[in-house]
Amino acid sequence: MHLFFWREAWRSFQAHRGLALTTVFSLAAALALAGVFLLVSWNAGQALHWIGDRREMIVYLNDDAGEAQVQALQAKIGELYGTSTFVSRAQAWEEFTTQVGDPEILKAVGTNPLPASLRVRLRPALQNFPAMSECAKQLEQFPEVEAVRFGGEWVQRLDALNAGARRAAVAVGLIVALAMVFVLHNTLRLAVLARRQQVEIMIKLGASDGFVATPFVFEALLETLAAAAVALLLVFGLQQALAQRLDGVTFLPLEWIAAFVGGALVLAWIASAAALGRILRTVGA
Amino acid sequence: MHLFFWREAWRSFQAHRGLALTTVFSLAAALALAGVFLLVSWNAGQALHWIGDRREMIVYLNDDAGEAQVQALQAKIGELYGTSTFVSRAQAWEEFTTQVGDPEILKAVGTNPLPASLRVRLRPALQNFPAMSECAKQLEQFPEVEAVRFGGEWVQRLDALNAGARRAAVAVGLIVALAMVFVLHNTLRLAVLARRQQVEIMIKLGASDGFVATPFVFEALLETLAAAAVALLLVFGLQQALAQRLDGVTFLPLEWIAAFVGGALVLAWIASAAALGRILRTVGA
Amino acid sequence: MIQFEHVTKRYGERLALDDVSWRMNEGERVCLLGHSAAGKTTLLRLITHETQPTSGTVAIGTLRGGRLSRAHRALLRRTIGVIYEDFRLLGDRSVFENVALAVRISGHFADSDVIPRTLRALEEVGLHGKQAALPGELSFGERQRCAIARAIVNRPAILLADEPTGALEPRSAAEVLALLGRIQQEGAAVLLGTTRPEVDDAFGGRRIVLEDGRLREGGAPEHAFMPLPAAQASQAPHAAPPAPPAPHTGGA
Amino acid sequence: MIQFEHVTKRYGERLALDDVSWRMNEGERVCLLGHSAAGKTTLLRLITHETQPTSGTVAIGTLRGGRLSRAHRALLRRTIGVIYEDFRLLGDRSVFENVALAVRISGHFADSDVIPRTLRALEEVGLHGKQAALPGELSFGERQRCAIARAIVNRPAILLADEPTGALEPRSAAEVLALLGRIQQEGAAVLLGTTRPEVDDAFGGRRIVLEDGRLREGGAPEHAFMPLPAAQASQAPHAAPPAPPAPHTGGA
Ligand SMILES: Nc1ncnc2c1ncn2[C@@H]1O[C@H](COP(=O)(O)OP(=O)(O)OP(=O)(O)O)[C@@H](O)[C@H]1O
Ligand SMILES: Nc1ncnc2c1ncn2[C@@H]1O[C@H](COP(=O)(O)OP(=O)(O)OP(=O)(O)O)[C@@H](O)[C@H]1O
Ligand SMILES: [Mg+2]
Ligand SMILES: [Mg+2]
Repeated sequence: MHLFFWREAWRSFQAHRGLALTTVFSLAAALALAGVFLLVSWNAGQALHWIGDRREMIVYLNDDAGEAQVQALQAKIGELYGTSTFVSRAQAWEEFTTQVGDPEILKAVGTNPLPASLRVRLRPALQNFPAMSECAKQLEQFPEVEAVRFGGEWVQRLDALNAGARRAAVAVGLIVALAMVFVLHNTLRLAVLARRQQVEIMIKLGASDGFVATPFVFEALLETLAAAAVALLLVFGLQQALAQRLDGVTFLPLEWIAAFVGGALVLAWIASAAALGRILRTVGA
Repeated sequence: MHLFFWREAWRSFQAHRGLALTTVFSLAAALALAGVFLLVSWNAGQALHWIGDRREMIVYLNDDAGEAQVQALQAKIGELYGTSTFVSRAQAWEEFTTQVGDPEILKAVGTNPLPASLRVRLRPALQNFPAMSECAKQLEQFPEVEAVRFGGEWVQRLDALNAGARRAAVAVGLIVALAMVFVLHNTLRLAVLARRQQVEIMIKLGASDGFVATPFVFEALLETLAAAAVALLLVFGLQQALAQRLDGVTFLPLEWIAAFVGGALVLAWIASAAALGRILRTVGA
Repeated sequence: MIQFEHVTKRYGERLALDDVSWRMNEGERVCLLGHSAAGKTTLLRLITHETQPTSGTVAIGTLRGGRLSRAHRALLRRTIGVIYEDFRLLGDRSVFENVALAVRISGHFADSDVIPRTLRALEEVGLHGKQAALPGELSFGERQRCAIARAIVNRPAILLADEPTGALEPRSAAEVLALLGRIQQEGAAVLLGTTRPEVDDAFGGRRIVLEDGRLREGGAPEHAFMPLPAAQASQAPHAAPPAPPAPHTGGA
Repeated sequence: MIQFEHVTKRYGERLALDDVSWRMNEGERVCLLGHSAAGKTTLLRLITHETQPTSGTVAIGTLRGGRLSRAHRALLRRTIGVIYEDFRLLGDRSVFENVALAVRISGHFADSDVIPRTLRALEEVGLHGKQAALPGELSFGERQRCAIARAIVNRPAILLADEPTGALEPRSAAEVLALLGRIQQEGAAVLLGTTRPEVDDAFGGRRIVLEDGRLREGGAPEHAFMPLPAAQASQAPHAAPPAPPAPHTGGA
């Protein structure tokens, strides 16, 4: 019996090619917008992650800390907080030189007043302001440590930005999703409305609701599948174009694609079933 | 006669309330997405502008430049490049102190080796890398000027980011616009298809193409207007929600709103006329 | 089998059926005669439960009265074949598919039975040469034949025929009536609604007459059903003054 | 006024009209008799230019042959009133609006004329009590009356009536035929297509007969148009053996 329904769906698709293509195009447009949003979200997420990676903590060491002590400290930090790199006094002076850039000033300084330090790249879980200040406090307890510095304000701002961006993404994403549901639902509803008479006659012939609805739902799923494919192609094209200009713009990962297509199909299922249910109730006196 | 067409459009809107509402919702969804895109673009543009405002050039002055000379220089700069603020040697030292943050280092320096400087905020037209380096070259010719510095690499990067963002916006905007055109066109096409029989009968009665099409086009315009209003309300809601979290998120300016509604109406006109033209050609044997 | 008890049907103000009681047995042949707007189609629609009586009960077989569930209504309709006065063919399916759809919906027949059954029904109404045509490509009479084929293809227990020869010339009409008679003789109950006494005469069977929504069983054809006036001289002015014809539509 | 010269119309393989030549004068009354699928509707559709002849020319008034532009076709149709066999009413407009639309489309009448003209036409067909109903709320006969009202409301120069009494009982049919006769006497050319000889007889006028797409002017009714066989005894087995009826549809 399933074969019959698929045949019916295909027949209807062919008989109303104009209607079907129109539906596919509308759905593809809506899905492409959703896809663009996903692409932007994905890449923004990646970028924020990458910025987050740069968050580090600088542990200034006592001048009298020996090499062995420093290595023990590094091992302990590796265990508890994350990877660390050693920056000797000479390296620190060199960096300072390039940072300041003005040789006049450096000449005035004369000797190197800078301490050696460890640059700690924290584990992702610790990359937020409360965790970082807690870490800093703990590290300052070690005898080898003179002081700990991290861009406290800067980290706080980044946290706020991150949270803001996430909220904005959720808000925009909600609108995109809602818009997509609307377009999906309404497009399928219009497609069903255009065949209202057919539904009416089939009901008069004694067809059960399932018999009437199944081919429509199948057709809606086919159309949504086609539309999702078209939409993904468009989004892929956009990604390719962007990648040429902006380094590091990558395409959606497979799981996101699967979720996208799956979500569209589920929505199409619900939307077409709902549209049909309504028509069946009003038509099938 | 116009009155008749408006009445017809209104009658049709009422008689097919389901169809009309479905159409309005679909259009509103598509337009809302376009509106969200506009909102994001507008605010991103504002943000970039604001970042651009921060681009400044530092003109280091000779230690022997007198107050009168500096003021003359400032007047000349104001005329040619933009506004400038004077930073004395003492102020520069103070800033340096807070920047370095580590009192140990400063103690080692002892005397203040920093020169006085002018901070120049360039006119917007000059805020890009080529113009800035040209300015720098010119300023270095003045006898009072010791050296000119600006974040050359940083400015270049910002320029690239700006260009990239603009290209991305154009690409995404194109997709959004295309998607909207598709949804608009197809939704109106479906709405017309659902009334195909009516068109057929009117043609059989000898109605001219204009007589048949005008009420449909009027109805499409009415629906699009309603949809645009709904979409703007949604976008306004989004902006209000975002403004509470992210400072400085503002609503679209009036001209953008007008362009948005006008564009939607023009698109609706074209789309519905095209859809009708096609149906009239196929139906009206 | 079919039983109406004091059935009244109003459409808003309009009284379409007024306290109608009658019954029809299994395998019976009944002709429902009535002028236009008398309520024939309304009576048939009550049988198929496309509409509900305002008062009274309609019982079909074991399904009796009240509002049936959607599933029960569908079940009922699968046991009834209806020739609609306006045919109600699916415009986007070929003649063959229109008829085959009814077979598929009935669910009584195996997939392999669908094609031969459909072809036989089309042959019975003389449409086998047109099976690939869409309804829009048929003449009006051919469309009516298609509607007949769809109604009889499942050999339903009850066959409702609403003016089934309205679009046919006398010879074809006689053939169709003969076909319906044959189906009745095979055991189906056939109820034929018509405005034309000559169809009633040709079909035979028990006659019930509807007049403005009221039932008169076995009544003789009334004045409304007189044959048309004799041919008028070609192009000659009319004898009758051009008074507006008396309306047959009002009168609740 | 209407002139067919060697008109042939094919639908793919099917020969619907075969070398038909005839003419009809202004104000003439003509009855087009033919069995189902004889080609009557095809002939009428050629007059309204809903379809093009495969060969030959169709001339209507001063519009002669070839493909007319869309604007010319629209103009032509505004001078013709057509009663379609399947009515073609707008299902989403009331009876009144359906008829008024034709007045508006014609463009001949001032806005203030639309309402009285429409009401008069509805009265002429006896539908004035139903002006607010949608076509779906009418009986089949009432729908046909509405179609008639729409066709005559503009008092067209040419009136084409395709089985205009198919859904009406004899008395109403006679009234409608009388109405059409009156319109013809007011000066319109009326062409009435029907499968029923008794309608032809009642309407009068010149008779032309179509048989399988070929024209026979003024021919006597042929065997196909014999009256229905006499009443059969109620429930009695049929005298005729249940041979399938001869198809009337094939035969290109
Ligand atoms: N859905 C409806 N809403 C309102 N009135 C209706 C509806 N259906 C039918 N009527 C009215 O009920 C009356 C009976 O209609 P019905 O269709 O039963 O007549 P009928 O005997 O079948 O006539 P015909 O031979 O013309 O088909 C008519 O006056 C009609 O206008
Ligand atoms: N659009 C079409 N495509 C293909 N064949 C058609 C088309 N329209 C009509 N025909 C065929 O042409 C023949 C004549 O049809 P037409 O409608 O003219 O008959 P008619 O005399 O009006 O019959 P009826 O009394 O049944 O309405 C029929 O065999 C019909 O099947
Ligand atoms: Mg009826
Ligand atoms: Mg015909």
